[in-house]
Formats: sequence, C-alpha cells, structure tokens
Amino acid sequence: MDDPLYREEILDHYYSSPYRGRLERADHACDLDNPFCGDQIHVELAVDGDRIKDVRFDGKGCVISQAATSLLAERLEGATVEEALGLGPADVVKLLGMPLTPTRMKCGLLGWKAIRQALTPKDVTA
Amino acid sequence: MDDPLYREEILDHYYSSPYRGRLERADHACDLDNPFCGDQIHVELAVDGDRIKDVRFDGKGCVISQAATSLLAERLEGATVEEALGLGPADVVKLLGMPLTPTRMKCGLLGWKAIRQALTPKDVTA
Amino acid sequence: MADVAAVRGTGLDVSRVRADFPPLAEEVRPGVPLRYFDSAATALKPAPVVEAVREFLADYPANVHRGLHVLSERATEAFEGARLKVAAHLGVDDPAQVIFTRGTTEAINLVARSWGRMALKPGDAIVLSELEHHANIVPWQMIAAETGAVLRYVDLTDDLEYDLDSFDRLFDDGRVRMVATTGMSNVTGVRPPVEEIARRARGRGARVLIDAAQSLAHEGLDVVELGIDFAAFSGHKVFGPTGVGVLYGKRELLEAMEPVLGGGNMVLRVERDRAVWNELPDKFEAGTPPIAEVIGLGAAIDYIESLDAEAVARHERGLIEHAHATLGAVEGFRLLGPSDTAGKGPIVGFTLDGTHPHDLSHLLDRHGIAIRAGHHCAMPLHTRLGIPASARASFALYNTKDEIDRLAEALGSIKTMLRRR
Amino acid sequence: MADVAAVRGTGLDVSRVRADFPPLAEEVRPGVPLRYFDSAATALKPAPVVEAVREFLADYPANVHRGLHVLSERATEAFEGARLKVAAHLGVDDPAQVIFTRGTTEAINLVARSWGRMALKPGDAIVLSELEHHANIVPWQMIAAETGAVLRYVDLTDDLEYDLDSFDRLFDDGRVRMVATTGMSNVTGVRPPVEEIARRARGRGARVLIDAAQSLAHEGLDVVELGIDFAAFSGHKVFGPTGVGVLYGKRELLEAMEPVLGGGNMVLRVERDRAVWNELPDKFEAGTPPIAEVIGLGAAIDYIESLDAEAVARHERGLIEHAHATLGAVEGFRLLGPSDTAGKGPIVGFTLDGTHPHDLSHLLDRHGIAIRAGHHCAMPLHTRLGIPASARASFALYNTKDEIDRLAEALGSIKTMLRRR
Ligand SMILES: Cc1ncc(COP(=O)(O)O)c(C=O)c1O
Ligand SMILES: Cc1ncc(COP(=O)(O)O)c(C=O)c1O
Repeated sequence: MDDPLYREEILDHYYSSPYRGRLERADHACDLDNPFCGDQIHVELAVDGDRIKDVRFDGKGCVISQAATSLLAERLEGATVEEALGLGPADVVKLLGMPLTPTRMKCGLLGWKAIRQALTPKDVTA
Repeated sequence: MDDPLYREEILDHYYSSPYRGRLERADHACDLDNPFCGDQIHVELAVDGDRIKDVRFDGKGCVISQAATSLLAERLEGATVEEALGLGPADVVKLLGMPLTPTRMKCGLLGWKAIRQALTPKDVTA
Repeated sequence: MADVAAVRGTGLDVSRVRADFPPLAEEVRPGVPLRYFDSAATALKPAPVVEAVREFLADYPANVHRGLHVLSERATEAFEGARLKVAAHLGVDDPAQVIFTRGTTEAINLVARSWGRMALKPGDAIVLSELEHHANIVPWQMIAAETGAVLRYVDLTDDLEYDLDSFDRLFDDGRVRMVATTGMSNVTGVRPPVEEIARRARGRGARVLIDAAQSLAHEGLDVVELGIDFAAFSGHKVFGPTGVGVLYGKRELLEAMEPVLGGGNMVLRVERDRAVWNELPDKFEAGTPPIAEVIGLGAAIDYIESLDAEAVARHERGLIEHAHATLGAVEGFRLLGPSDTAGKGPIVGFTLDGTHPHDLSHLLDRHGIAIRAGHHCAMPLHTRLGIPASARASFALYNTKDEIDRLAEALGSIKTMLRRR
Repeated sequence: MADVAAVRGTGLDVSRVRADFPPLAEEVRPGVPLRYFDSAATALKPAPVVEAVREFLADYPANVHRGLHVLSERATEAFEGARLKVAAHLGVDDPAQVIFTRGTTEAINLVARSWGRMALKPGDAIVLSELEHHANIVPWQMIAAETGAVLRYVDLTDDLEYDLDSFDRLFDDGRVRMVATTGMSNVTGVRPPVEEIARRARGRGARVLIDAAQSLAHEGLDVVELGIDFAAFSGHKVFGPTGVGVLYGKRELLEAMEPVLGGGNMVLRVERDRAVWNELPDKFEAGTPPIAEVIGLGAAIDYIESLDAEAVARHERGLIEHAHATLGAVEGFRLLGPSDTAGKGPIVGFTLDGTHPHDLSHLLDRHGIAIRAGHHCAMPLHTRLGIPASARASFALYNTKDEIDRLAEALGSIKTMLRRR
C-alpha cells in the first residue's frame, strides 16, 4: 500500500528540509494559505541582480504542500528570476515525480504560487 | 382511435346541453376559471327550501369541463342541497363514465367546484 | 419512413439517430407507436446521456470538490469536464464563466436578482417582448418591484415577429439597462434577431441576456461572438437530464455580482458573522451541485457535437417546411405566427377551429401523438392573441416528415369526430 | 464479513443490503476493495434508485404538469407520487407542504430569504450553533445583513454538545425569532436535542428550522410531532440522486411567504407588469423541476421504508460503538466530540497526531478507504477546535464492523509509514 508520492525523499523534504527557516535579509517574500485545508506557506527569496541566491520557506500543512515548496526552493537556488517565473505546474509535478489529482494539485502548487507572487513586480500583481 | 370519453352522449352535452343558459332568478351563482387552459364556467342555481329546482351554466372550455358541468346540472335538478354538497370527484367521474387522468381531472371538476362554491354558505367559503 | 433515405444523403442518418432514443421505438398502447412532438417541453434523452447518469449514480456516486478518494476524484473530473464541454459549446474559453443552475428559470432569476440589485435604479428600464416565456418575465417583474425599475415590451409585428423599430424607440430616453430576449419563442418558434438586438443594445450601453432554452436544441450559440452579457439554457431541453441548467455570464459582471445562495462551496472562509466569497464559478454554486445531472449534460453536449450541425439544421428546416405545408392543409388549422419558415425554428403553435386545445391534445394522444396544449407559460403572448390556450407541435432532430403526416391525418380525423352532429 | 451473521439476527440482512449498492462489490484498484466511509458527503445509491432515474430518462422523459399525453401523465404521476412518499415519511398529511428544491442548501436559503424578509426586523435574533454546516449559517448571515437582524450562537459544551443552558440565556431579551439547528453534526455526529430545542423555542414564540441533511439518513423525522416550522434535507444524502432536496414548511407560513424564484408553474396568471402566484406547493417551484431526481428520491424513500428502522438503528449503533473502540485504540487517534456514543450518529470526526488530514485521506485511498478531509463546510466549529481541518469517517447502513477494522489497521500502518525517520 505504499504510495510512491510519499517516498523517503519526499518525506525528507517534509520533515527536515534544509530550506525551512528564515533569511537574514530577504528581497522578496509572500504569505499564502489555502483555506480549504488550512495549509499555510511563507516564502522568502534573496536575489542578486537577476539571480536567486537563497530561498527559505516556513509553513504548516500536508506533506505535499510542504515538500513541493522545499523541492522548488532546491530547484531555484542559483536560477534566474526569469527562469523561476517560467516554471509552470507541470514542473512542480516533475519535481514531485508523480502526477497529482486535481484536488491534490492545489496542495502541490501552494508554494509555487507563493514564490511566483513574491517574484512578481508588485504593480503587475492582480 | 375513438375515445369512449368523447362518445356521442358527452358531445351532446357539450354542443347542445339543455342546461346551458341563464335563470330568470338565481339563488346561488358562481364564476370560476382555470387559468391554465382558459376554461371558464358560470353556474346558477335556483333553490326551493333545501331542494335544487333549476341549474344552468354558461362558459367556454374543453368538452370535458363543459360536458361534466352539464351532466352535473342534470344530476342535481331536484336533488337536495345536502346531496349536492355530498357529491365528490368520484361522482363526477361516474357521470362522465370514464376515469380521468390527474391533468384532465382539473377540467372535469371545474363545474363541480363552481356548484360547490355557489352552494356553500359564504361565511364558510375559504 | 419515407424521408429517412432522403435525409441520409444530407449527412444526418435519422434512423440511426432515432435508435438512440428508446421511446421512439415504443408503442404507447398496443399497435400505437409514439410520435413525440413535445420536445419544446422536454427533449427525449439519447442512450449515452441516460448511461452517463446511470453510471455516475451506480458506479461512482461521490460528492465533488476536495474529495481525496478515487470515487470523488472521478466524480470531480467528470463534473468539471462537463463544464469544459459546455464552455466550448458556447464558444467560451474560460470555464469559470459557466455556472451550473437547476435550469433556465434559476439562471435568469440569478441574473435578475444579483445583477439587478447591483445595477438597477428607480426608473431604469428592462426591455422584454411578448414572445417571452414566464421564466424571462416574472423574475424581471420581481426585481423591478424591488428596485423601482420598469419593464418595457417590444411590439410584435402582425406576424408575431420582434419589431426592431419599436425596439429602437424604447431607448429614446436612455434608461434601458437590460434587454432580455428569448432566442426562440417556445410557442411559435419565432427567432428574434439576436445578433442585431445584441448589437443595438450594446451600442446603447444596455446589457443583453439571451434565453436560449429553446434555441440551443436547434442551433449553436456563440456568446463571445454575439458579445452578449448573459445566456441561460436548460439541460433537459438539449437532450440532457432534468435538474440542471446553465448560466453564462461575462467575467467582469459575474465578479462584481453578489451571490444569491449562501452555503458550502461558495465561500472561502466562514466566521460566525461574516463570510468571504469564493472565486468563480463556485461563488454562484452553493451546496452540493446536481452532479449526475451536470455529467449527463456533458454527455448531451457530446451527443450534439457528434452530429453534423449543418445536416441537423437542414433536416429540421425540412421538417418545419413540411409541417407548414401539410398541417396548413388541414381544414380549420390556424397557424400562430409567421407562415414563412425562414425566421423560425421547428415549432408549430396552432389552433384548430371549433376544437379546444385540451381536447385536441387528449385525442391526439389516442393516436400516440404527443403535443402540448395550454398557454405554454407564455400568457402575455396568448393575451395578445386573444386566446387562452393553443396547441403546439414541436420537432427535434429525431422527428420525420412521415410522423408529421400522421399528425395531419389525426387532426383531420379528430375534426370529423368532434364535428357537431 | 464477521459481523454480518450477527447483524442478521437483529433484522437487518447487511449482506443483502450491500448487494443493493454496486460500488461495495467493486475494487478501486486490482485487489483493493472499496471501503466507503464518506456517506455523510453523499450516500451510495441502491439499485432501485438508479433504476428509477434511468427508467424516467430512458422510457418516459416527459415534462410534468398539464401534459395531456401518455408520457407526461406517467411522469406527473411518478413525480407527484414521490411528493406523497416524502410527505408520509415526514409524518405530514398535506403534500403541498413538501417543496422540492435542489438540496438542503437551496431549501434553507428559501426560508432565510422568504420568511426572513417577511418576519425579521432590525435587532431580531436568529439562533444558530457552532455545529452548523455553512448551509445553515451563510444564508442567515445574508438575510441578517439585509434586515438588520443579528445572529446568536449557542455555546457548545467541552464535549462539543449543544448547551441548553446557554440556549436559554439567548432568549432573555425576547428578540429571538428563529432557531435553526442541525439535526446531526456532519463533523462529529453530535445530535442536538431537537425535541427540547423545538419545545423551548416554540414556547418563546420563535420559529424552528431543522437541518436534517445528516440525520435523515439515520433516523426518521416527524415534523408534525416535533411541531417544527421548517425542515430541510437533500436527496443525495438519503440514498437518493443528486439535484433534489426538500423543504417542509408549515402551511400557514408557506402561504404567507413570498416566492423566491419567478417563472413558469409558480404563477396562476401573468400580465405584462404583474403576476398572481400559484397555490402551494407550486408557488415555490418555479420552472421545470428536477423530475428524474424527485422520482429517484421517491424510490430512495421507498428503499428506506422497506427496511426495519429499528434494526438499521441497532446496526448503526453497533458500528459507531465499534468505531469508537477500535479507532480509539490507534496510537495518536484523537476523536472530535463526545466519546459517549449515546448522543451521536455514526460519524467519526478525528485527527491523527502528526498527520495532516489531507495526507491521511490520500493515503487511506491507497487502501481503498474513502474518508473526507478538510473543514467539511463547518469552519466555525474548526475555529473553535483550533484546527484548520479534520478527518471524517462516516458510516451508513451498508457498512460493517469488519470494514472499520480495516480502517483501524490502515491508520496504524500510515502512522508507521509517515513516522519521522
Ligand atoms: C448538516 C448539513 N447541512 C447541510 C448540508 C448541505 O447539503 P447540500 O450540499 O446537499 O445542499 C450538508 C451536507 O453537505 C450537511 O451535512
Ligand atoms: C423559452 C423558454 N425559456 C425558459 C424556459 C424555462 O426553462 P426551465 O423550465 O427548464 O427552467 C422554457 C421552457 O420551459 C422556455 O421554453
């Protein structure tokens, strides 16, 4: 009955992500929550020029929402802002290594949305 | 494809009822209509003591509503008011000689309702 | 059936279509096959629609939205998949503009109440016509009474067609905020010129709602191309199940509008004394939606789209022309509305001299022929016609000219039978 | 199934009942049978309900009311027959007091809006509790905002039970006009003392509405004996189809209330600028009703009444007691609400330490086990509990103790699997 979505690697990202925590100085940050399951995510990014130097997150929620955020943080450290904004839901699924059902997608994309929102120039934010 | 409901006798009551018309002096009268099909009925009764002497009706509508009223008029001439008020939907069906579907029942009972209403003491009418 | 072969040539295999609708193969009484001319009241349901509903109820009857088990995921996928189908059918990219309701009636009420409360001020005018079904009259009367707005009716021509000159005059004082019109009269089949109506109304700053309850069973509706603000239709009249309908609305309007029903799913957050509304379309879909019904509607849209629309239109045009010719030849037959078939759909409203529509419908049933009799929820039209009731034979893609011939014959024989002796 | 034989002795043949619900014989994945513990979201549908819906759609899919052909007469008879069945089930003589809606949500909205507009003045109070589903909160918030009425919440005891002392205190100023309460919490299964609530509310001149959405799947509701003013429930939670629900109302109230939706059937007469309402129940049933769905609901009522109600209650009591004992033994399992099963229905709201309800539900699905996770449309209750979400296993007459054992095992293995390494 094991679910490959909940494999060792994902649980590691959930329980002991190296990206969990706060930055000394963040250039961008965003708080998001999903009222339907109570998941909360806080992300912070430090940017140097157009390059993402550091990502940290904090939050409470299900394995999927927290691990996906950690995987994204890992993926984005060292990437450009443009690259980060170019990532889509499919990339998050790829990082998780497993397809998500539509309902679970909402969990999986919470961190992605928060990062996107943090990096989006404020006057463009809807 | 003939329908026994629309037999000769019923059509006679529809086209040339001896009860169609007005009374010189009516003791009770009532106008009713069924907005759904536009059927209209006007009934008049002359009463002597507790006995119904004369019944007349007038109206426009389908064969069933008009013929049923005529049949009722025939049945009630000479009857007591009590007897008239004792008649129920089943008696109307018996007069028509054929069961009616629920929808047609509304046509069949228009005259019956009008007569009932005409004979019901006004302070009791709902 | 004489005309099946002929029609086949046009791209619609009517005998195959008929096989999809079980009642058409039935006898209503021994030896009396069904002739169904009551599709304007509700259309028959093709087998795939029945099966889609059955399958949901029997195999995966789970609630939608946020269920994490297999049954619920399957139900959610089928449910939201149907929304995509409806959106595509209406030419809409954004499925959040498709709101599921119980039917046309609820959809129009939603607009009248929610948009009306937001937009209408005393003296503002709502333009209707006497062609409208009560569903497109009474909700406007109710909101008019509440807001102080007034109703204005477009005149009809002598042929009972929408009079665009009269329409124009209603705008003289600049108070018209809404034009709500049927896409097809359910009594006469008359099709108001919705493109032109929409164009002129928009040009004068009025919103446009199309009641597509009748028209969508016969022709497509591209709400974006028409540039209309709202459209409403019912599942059961487009070969889908009962219990479901659709409201299309422009996003900017739907977003500005307040919800009408409160409850689960339409909220993001509920505190003791306040709630925060959810996004579209959920904001307008309080409570458990009609899940089986929405899925069935999706199957109905699939069914319609599986057919050659042009061929269906040609077939239906053939039916209405044949009906006008054949029924018109029956002694005492009086057609309601235009005799020219160009501006109308496959609906024949009529009276038969000396015969009450109720008797007619009752006696036609003895011939296995199903029509409607009454005011068809269009009393203002009947008031104008000066008759309390009429008879209506309405056709759909599964009817044949042969069946119409049977109707003409039956009318003749009933007329004889009811002749005053 | 170990307990089937035992239960048989009580008058409910559970294995026979199970055979009526097709999904219970299915595997959700090869080798993984379905264990359905999500009946509080929507109940599975027994074969006769599925068949009643299918039969209408396939064989006699006609519109009801005033159709004069065979199909329509048959549809009308089945439709109105279902109304009689519902009325009888609620202990009501007069079927006109049974209004068909889309569901509980629409039914409560109808009362809140129509009765509320008529009866509520600024400062009047509506009494709710934190046990309520959003369907019995948000409509009252909306009408309170419109009328200036206020909401008051009954306190819950530490066990999350309805506190009658707190209830009494809410009446001190004599401003309470309505008490709306659930018959059974959809999160914890807690059953407020509706008889006592109704008695006390009535004695103080307040109206009473019972949200029977959950309770009616488990126990009867005699609205006349209770003397309540309104009751609401949904077809889909009592083994019926989606798309249909019921509002019961006292005749004198329903007659005084204004309709909420305008359209066909709810009017006797429509003129250009005004309409005359129809009688009950039609006044509140605008448009084509959910015909297939009402007929299916009738079949569901027949199904419930075909079973021995006492035996069903005993079986369900056995289930909830077993669930409390078995699940309670799982490490980290925390029950929400009272541990005493006497005052509750067969619903287990819970959390599992260190496990998010969403992960739990997701992983239980791998075991074929269907539960719900989330706030269950009861945010105020979750706010009080200080948790954003919970897990819920809900049982119905077709569940077995054996299935509950599988749930307990699965919870244990998930706890192990998710253990921090
Ligand atoms: C207690 C309670 N009330 C109301 C509702 C709403 O019912 P529906 O969604 O069928 O309108 C539900 C179920 O969701 C419920 O559990
Ligand atoms: C033109 C028109 N509008 C609205 C309606 C109402 O549709 P429904 O009864 O499905 O809500 C109908 C059908 O009855 C109709 O023909």
